[in-house]
Amino acid sequence: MNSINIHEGSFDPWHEIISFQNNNLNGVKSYGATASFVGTMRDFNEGDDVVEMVLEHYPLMTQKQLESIVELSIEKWPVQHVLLSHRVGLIQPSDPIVLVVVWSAHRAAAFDACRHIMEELKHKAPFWKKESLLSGESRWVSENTPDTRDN
Amino acid sequence: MNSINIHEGSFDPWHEIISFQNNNLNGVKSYGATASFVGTMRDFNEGDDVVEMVLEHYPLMTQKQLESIVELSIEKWPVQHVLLSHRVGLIQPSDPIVLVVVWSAHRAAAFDACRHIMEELKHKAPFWKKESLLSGESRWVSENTPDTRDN
Amino acid sequence: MKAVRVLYFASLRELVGKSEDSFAIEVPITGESLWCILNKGIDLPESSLLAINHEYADLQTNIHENDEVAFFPPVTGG
Amino acid sequence: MKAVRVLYFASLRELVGKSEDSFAIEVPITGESLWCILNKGIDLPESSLLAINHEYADLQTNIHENDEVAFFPPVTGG
Repeated sequence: MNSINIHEGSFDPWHEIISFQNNNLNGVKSYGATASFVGTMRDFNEGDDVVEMVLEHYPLMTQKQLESIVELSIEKWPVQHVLLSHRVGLIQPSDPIVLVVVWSAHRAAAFDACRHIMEELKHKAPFWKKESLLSGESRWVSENTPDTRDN
Repeated sequence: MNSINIHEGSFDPWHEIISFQNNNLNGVKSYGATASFVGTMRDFNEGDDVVEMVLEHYPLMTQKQLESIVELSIEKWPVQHVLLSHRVGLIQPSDPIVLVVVWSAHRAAAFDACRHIMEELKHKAPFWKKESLLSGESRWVSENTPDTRDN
Repeated sequence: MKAVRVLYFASLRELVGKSEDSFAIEVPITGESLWCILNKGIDLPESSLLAINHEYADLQTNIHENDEVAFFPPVTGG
Repeated sequence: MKAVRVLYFASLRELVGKSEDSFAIEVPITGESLWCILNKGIDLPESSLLAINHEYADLQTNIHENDEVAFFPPVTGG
């Protein structure tokens, strides 16, 4: 059971996990590992104070890319469930931007798949951030950091 | 701000994260990444059906080891906060056993430290599991799986 | 002349001053040629990406009738 | 003769049939010798671990007055 969501307004990642588990994993006793990642907006980036941000995306392609990323990760690791949510629109510091959760029998698959999905999303899903700085300027974030995995 | 907790009864990892954030990270805008891991009791292990489990530990040493694991991970990675909780006592399938959460500015440190803490805990913290099988037998889990990280 | 829909996102949308072109053109045509015809005098920035029907494509890939084409800068989500 | 406290956990606790020994002994003494004296006729299982004052220690490490010593099997938490 996978769930991919785009949120136009603010969302609470922890309540989203609780809802997902209540709706889909109630009484399920087969998963031993849940790895999650939440990306949150900071009030600084590349040395500058950031006051807000607009997250633009390409809806049909976003959906297709995210589905493909999740599908491929399920082929690669013995994953039982994936929950993936991403915020778009006007975002304030401390707002959650992205949530990736993976349920699996064992911890290695959960950790690996969660990080893999996050890196793939960062480098393939068509989202773009435009930051408004404290200085009054605004700028497009030019590039995501390289893949952070060792391999 | 770090928090290390031993729970004698059941605990909800997601509500524990929500409480930690409400109490300690309200209005904090410096973290961009939260990586978490939840270990949950399965109803099977090594090919057998498991009906319940007792988790024994060595309280003073547990506390000392967990503190040391968290301290060393903070020295190794630029981590802002760590929340670590572990269940002891009588445990049923689908009960959460362990929670590790790491807050950091960037995702690499959050992912790396979360997984590192989890592996260190698995191999150093003095906890022992005794499983009761559907067959009526009971047995001590003999050993944790090897470190699952690549390096 | 066949119908092709072209979308622009983020900094490329701002660069060309429009979010969409929708019109008829001789196909097949490469992504690179399509940009040149639609945005005369504006160089496609070097790191730009192309998607055809929501899949990444090379700038030399041919575009066909009814394709949805998108030009955009490196992605920065997550 | 000095006071030493010895704890046993999990399968080792079941093996020796007690969770604790607390008594006076000649120190220093290694963990290995301590086990032999306290549990005559019961071999310490090969993968067993020793902690002295809540830190892992080698079986050859010397134990001193007022130390808290613990014998236990490989840990299986998390």
